[in-house]
Amino acid sequence: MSALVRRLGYGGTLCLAVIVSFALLALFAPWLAPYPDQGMGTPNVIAKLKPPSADFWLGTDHLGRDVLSRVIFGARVSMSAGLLIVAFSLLIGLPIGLLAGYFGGWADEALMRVTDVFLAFPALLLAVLLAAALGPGLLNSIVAVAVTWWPWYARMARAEVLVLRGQPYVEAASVMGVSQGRILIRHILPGAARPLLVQAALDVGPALLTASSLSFLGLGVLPPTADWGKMVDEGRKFFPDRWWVSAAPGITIFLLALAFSVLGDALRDREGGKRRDAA
Amino acid sequence: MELVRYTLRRVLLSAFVVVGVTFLVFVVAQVVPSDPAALYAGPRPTAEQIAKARVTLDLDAPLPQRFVRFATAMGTGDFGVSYKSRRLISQDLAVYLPATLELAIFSTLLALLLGIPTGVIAAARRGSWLDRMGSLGSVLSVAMPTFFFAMLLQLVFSQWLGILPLSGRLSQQISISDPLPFVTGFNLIDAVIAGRPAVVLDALAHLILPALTLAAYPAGIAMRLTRAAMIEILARRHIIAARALGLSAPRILFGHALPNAVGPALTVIGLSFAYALTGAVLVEIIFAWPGLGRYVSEAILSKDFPVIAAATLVVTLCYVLMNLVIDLTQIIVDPRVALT
Amino acid sequence: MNRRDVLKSAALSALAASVPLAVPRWSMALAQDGSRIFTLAHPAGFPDLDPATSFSNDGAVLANVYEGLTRYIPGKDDAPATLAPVLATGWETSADGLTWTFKLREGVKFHDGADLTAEAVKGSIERTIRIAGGAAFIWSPVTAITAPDPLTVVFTLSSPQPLDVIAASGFAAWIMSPAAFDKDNAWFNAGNDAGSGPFKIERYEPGQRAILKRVAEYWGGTPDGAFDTAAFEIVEDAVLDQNMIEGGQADWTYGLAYENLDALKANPDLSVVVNPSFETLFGMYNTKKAPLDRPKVRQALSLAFPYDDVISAGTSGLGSRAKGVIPSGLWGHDPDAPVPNTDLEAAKALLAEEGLADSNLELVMTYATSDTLEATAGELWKANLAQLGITLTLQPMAWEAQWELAKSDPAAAQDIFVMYWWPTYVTPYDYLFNLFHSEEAPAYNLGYYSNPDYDKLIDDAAALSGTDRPKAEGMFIAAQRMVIADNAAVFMLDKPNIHIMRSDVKGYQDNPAYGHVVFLNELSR
Amino acid sequence: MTLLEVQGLSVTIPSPAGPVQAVRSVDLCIAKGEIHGLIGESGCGKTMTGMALLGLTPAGAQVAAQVFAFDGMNLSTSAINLRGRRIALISQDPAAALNPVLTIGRQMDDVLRTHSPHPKMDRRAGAVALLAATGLPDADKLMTCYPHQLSGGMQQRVVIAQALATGADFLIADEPTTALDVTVGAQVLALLRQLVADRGLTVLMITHDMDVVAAVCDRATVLYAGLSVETGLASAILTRPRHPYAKALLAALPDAAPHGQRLAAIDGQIPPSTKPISGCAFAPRCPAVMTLCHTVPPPARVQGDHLWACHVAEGAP
Repeated sequence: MSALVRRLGYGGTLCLAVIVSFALLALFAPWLAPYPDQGMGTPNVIAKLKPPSADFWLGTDHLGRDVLSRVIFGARVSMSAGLLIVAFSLLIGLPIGLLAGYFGGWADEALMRVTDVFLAFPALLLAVLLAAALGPGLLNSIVAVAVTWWPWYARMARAEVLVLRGQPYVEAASVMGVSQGRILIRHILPGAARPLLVQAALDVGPALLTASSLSFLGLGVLPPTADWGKMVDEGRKFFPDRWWVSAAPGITIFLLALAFSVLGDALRDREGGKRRDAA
Repeated sequence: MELVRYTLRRVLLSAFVVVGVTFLVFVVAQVVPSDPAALYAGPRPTAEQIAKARVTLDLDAPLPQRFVRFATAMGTGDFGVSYKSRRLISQDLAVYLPATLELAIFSTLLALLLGIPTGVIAAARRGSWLDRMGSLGSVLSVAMPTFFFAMLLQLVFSQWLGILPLSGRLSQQISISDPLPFVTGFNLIDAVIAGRPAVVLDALAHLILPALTLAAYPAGIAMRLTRAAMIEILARRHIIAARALGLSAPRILFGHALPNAVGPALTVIGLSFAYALTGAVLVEIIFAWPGLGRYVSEAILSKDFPVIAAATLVVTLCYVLMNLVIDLTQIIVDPRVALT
Repeated sequence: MNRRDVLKSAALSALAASVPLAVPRWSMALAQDGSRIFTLAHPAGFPDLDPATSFSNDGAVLANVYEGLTRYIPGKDDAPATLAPVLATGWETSADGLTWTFKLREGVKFHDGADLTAEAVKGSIERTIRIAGGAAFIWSPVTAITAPDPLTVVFTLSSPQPLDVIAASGFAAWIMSPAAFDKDNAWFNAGNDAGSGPFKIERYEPGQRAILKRVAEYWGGTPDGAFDTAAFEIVEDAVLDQNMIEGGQADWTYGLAYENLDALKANPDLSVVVNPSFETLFGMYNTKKAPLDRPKVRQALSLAFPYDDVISAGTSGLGSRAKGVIPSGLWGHDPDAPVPNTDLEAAKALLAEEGLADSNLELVMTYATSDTLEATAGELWKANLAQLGITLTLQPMAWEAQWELAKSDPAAAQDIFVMYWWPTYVTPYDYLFNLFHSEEAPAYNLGYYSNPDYDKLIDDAAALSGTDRPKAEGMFIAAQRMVIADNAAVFMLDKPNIHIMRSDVKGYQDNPAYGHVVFLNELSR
Repeated sequence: MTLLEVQGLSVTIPSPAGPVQAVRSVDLCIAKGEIHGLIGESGCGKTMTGMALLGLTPAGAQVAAQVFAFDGMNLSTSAINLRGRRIALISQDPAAALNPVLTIGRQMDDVLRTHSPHPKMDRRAGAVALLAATGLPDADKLMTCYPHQLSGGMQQRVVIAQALATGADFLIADEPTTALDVTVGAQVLALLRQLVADRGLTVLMITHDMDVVAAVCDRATVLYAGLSVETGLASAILTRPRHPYAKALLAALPDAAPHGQRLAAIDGQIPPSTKPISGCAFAPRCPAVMTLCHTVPPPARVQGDHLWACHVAEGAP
């Protein structure tokens, strides 16, 4: 624990704790939510739009569902959206960056020009466009955001490879006749993947912010799945008179994004990474 | 020579990017699970109306042929008509684009105005309470979801305090009874041209909340970047030299150190502008701002492809142009860039 | 002092030091300064202002700028529905119902100064038929139009149809000045008009606003305190519409969240007008795809639908039970229709009977994105079905996409297609034909229901509706009961027509036949 | 006439590892019109001594001195006033000392306007004249150039011109030739020499290069580990150094060695600046060390105007 504090500082450790608690909430939502069935979407019309009380700590929404339970179940969507966006982006970006950086030449030129095209779009706009084309649904919105994110990782992977390719041990392996594929996987991939993984961990916060924006626009999860962005949108109609419907999920997104951001800063001070803009 | 070559390369790359973007938009449009002919034919169309629309829109031509036609039309600025409203898209863009640009430019200015001075002061007074407050604000602004921030601003400034309007670009008194003649589409400029100071103020008041929503995030980033850059610059030898020459503290800070921070500042302008263009989709809906963001999000809901394509292309073009201008400005401000 | 006021004053006192006391109120009311401007916070834009092709919310503008030959006045309490004369002062039909003669009003002038003549009526309708866009199909029975004298128009039909009702349609039945016959769609959508109505379009900013000005030479009467100007402010966000009406920036709006209506009702400055609408919400079962090709399974689903809960949760109790597809207020409505009530036990029994108890059925329901009433209905139904071991997947889609899916291959299409229907013109045939008549390539019969007996019954009823309306009505009701017996669809509810306006506005009458149209000439302050 | 007199100057800088004694005790006595060399290895505190004179020590640094006088004024209270008025700096690397994004003209003007209320046109003429005075050709054209367009030697002349523009009569030249190649360095030194002669300037020449000392300095002070260990006529130090450290410096410099070679060829290392010194600072490296040297601070020895601090009376062989 004290080692952690030394590495991350108090703020960073607190943020890590927040993130871990949200992860636990997401994982154990059915056991932790006071009304798991409502968290999963079962309406409870007789109790609709009730203010916070002993029964419903954060009040209820327009279908009478416990907002706290919805927020807890929403953590599943937001957490997995954040993680999957980053994972998909890595899955596309890392190989492309590796190939471009390792083989260079026209392959590099071609792949980098493709990333130029993707980076030329304002990111959220392309994501909205794709999400609309693919239709609503969590997976679709995740794919839509990932498509706009991978070029960053491709660029970063390429830059890492360019450095690693010149390392003596890589050149030695090449001279000794080790096959190119083997060099790429054995010698270059591990070195290039490390900084990318750190960056990816930092990007989970911005990723879930972007995903919640799509969800707010109605391009995210299908009802009745709980999602924070969507809950804010639904509650907007009742805001501010029945503020709890929007405020609870809104503040939750903010807190989690804040935790990722501060933790990111703490990590960055050590590892050196770049900040990513989100919407 | 390097300058010319650098400029040429940048322009060529931008041109390539525009072609790529056009292609990508076209491809995405093919994925849209909707029949454009049915949309074009209007609400509750009959089968004959749809068949007629297919012919009018030439939807049965082979794909490559359609792409070429699409690209040439876009290239000549002929965006066609909206499937939904059947209005000329270029006419709509003429109204909506200035509205979005006005918001984007204003929010960029606001972001710079908020972010850069706080960053400079924070760097000059490292560790002071001003520095800490600035850093805290920047962390908070980066984590705030745009749409929720917009709601909070509306709540506080419009619904509680009543000092700023909730939505729209101009008060109804003006837009209904005494409209502003359309010259540039930028209300601030048009109001100045029309010589109506009250309208300038009204337009400004309407700009503040949406622009602030969009400016929060880039202002936070601007503050961080400026602070980091200034801390590095202030430790440079030429700053010590300037102090040794007896120059006053403000002159050193703003006259000597800040010009060196133009690089990061330009980065912030680009980032902020891009963020405003992107965030327009969210903010224009919440503030009923009649701009491209609202236009495109409505088009997306109704799968109005020509509008989506035109708006996406125009926004992306603005973005690409802005980046080009920033890169070229970078060389003018700091000629060493072109050499690297 | 409610909670919002408490918060407000707390925030105000907190900021008292920094905020000047003379706070300019941005909610400064246009409506309250005694102005003659009527402002509508209009939640929908106007896609097409061409009177020949308009088939959408544009009616809100067109109905004040243009006039038709007749207008439908809905039945109220015991008074039956009637047709009011507008540009026509009287009309008659031949005994076979194939010839209709309309006498025109004298002294009516179009906004461009032209006189209303029989040629103008003939030319307008012929233009509409020629362009064949929007709702032009309402004139499909018409084979010829003649103008024997300047104030008489004669229509010849191919089959007997109630042309007086068709002429009252809110779409495609507008009469325009001869000067506009050769104008194209773009001319109208630039904000030009050629009508004879009490208002003319002064300024049109697409997607933002339409400003209408009163026409001084209008033939009809005008109440004292009538409005000179009407401003349609297009604000597509219900949250902002509500703010506008509460803040006094708008005099009229609709489409607000049902849950907020109680608060609005409590506001003395506002009145909330609730009427039945002609809009009805239903889900069509895919009768061509297992397991919903079996009527008993469909019946079980209908029995599982939480009718009352949807009305109370979805419309705050303001909607009403649907008695089949024909809504109340419209002739052909069947108040005693044998529609099912929510009964989960009976549903369970039926499913068991069909061998589908605990079968883990999975069904897909499609509905329009961002329609919260449809979403609410879906979510409540889903919860009930879950108790029967049925998983209902709710799939919100853009209307065009939903429609496209449904029109493709029924075997691959959705299981339940949820939509609203409202009539193009007020006849039960419009509902019953479009939604349930057998079709090779269905346009709106998206449950693919097919029943030759039903087809014949409504076709015959339609032929009689111009000449013997009571008999036709009986046949329509019988046909509707067939659909109910076959459980072709679940009739969820009749949507209420709710309009919110400033309480100092007088003379408002809701007319469900014309959607959310406000007849501005009837209003005053 | 003595222009600068410093006795027992110390500069202590706080750091995470404890306070750093950058300057322990430096004595300086510089007469008007003289070029005074300040000689030492890197890390011996020469630059920090210069910064202390300018009042530009890092934030938090503590500067103390028994005597700290410039032209009769107390420097510890008036350094900020004198900086850029009477005292100016010519810094080590001219490329870094000039602002890369401002033109030469702008940078000259900034200095001039700070020090004189002249109108802009006059200031411009003044700037051109000063640049010309430093031997820059085409001074007028240079005004619109950016630093990176100039050679190192030209940049250093601009820096000197800036220093002149302040009107200062005391220049602190911090290794002004290190970043330049030999011939250019020699020209810059010649220029300084000439300016001193023409304008009656006084210069503190911070250097590690004995050739520079030989070329321009009238007198010199040798620093070791933040202590001044020997001071006297430059020629005397060069030909007959008294302190063992000064001797070692000269001995380590083979006659054939290229110019500008660094003074690192002495065995051992400077004592860490975080630790206090007991006895003589040079004791651990001194070839003539005695037991006494490790515990007792060396006494000051005087021979004419030549001063040094050593336990050995005539210095070691």
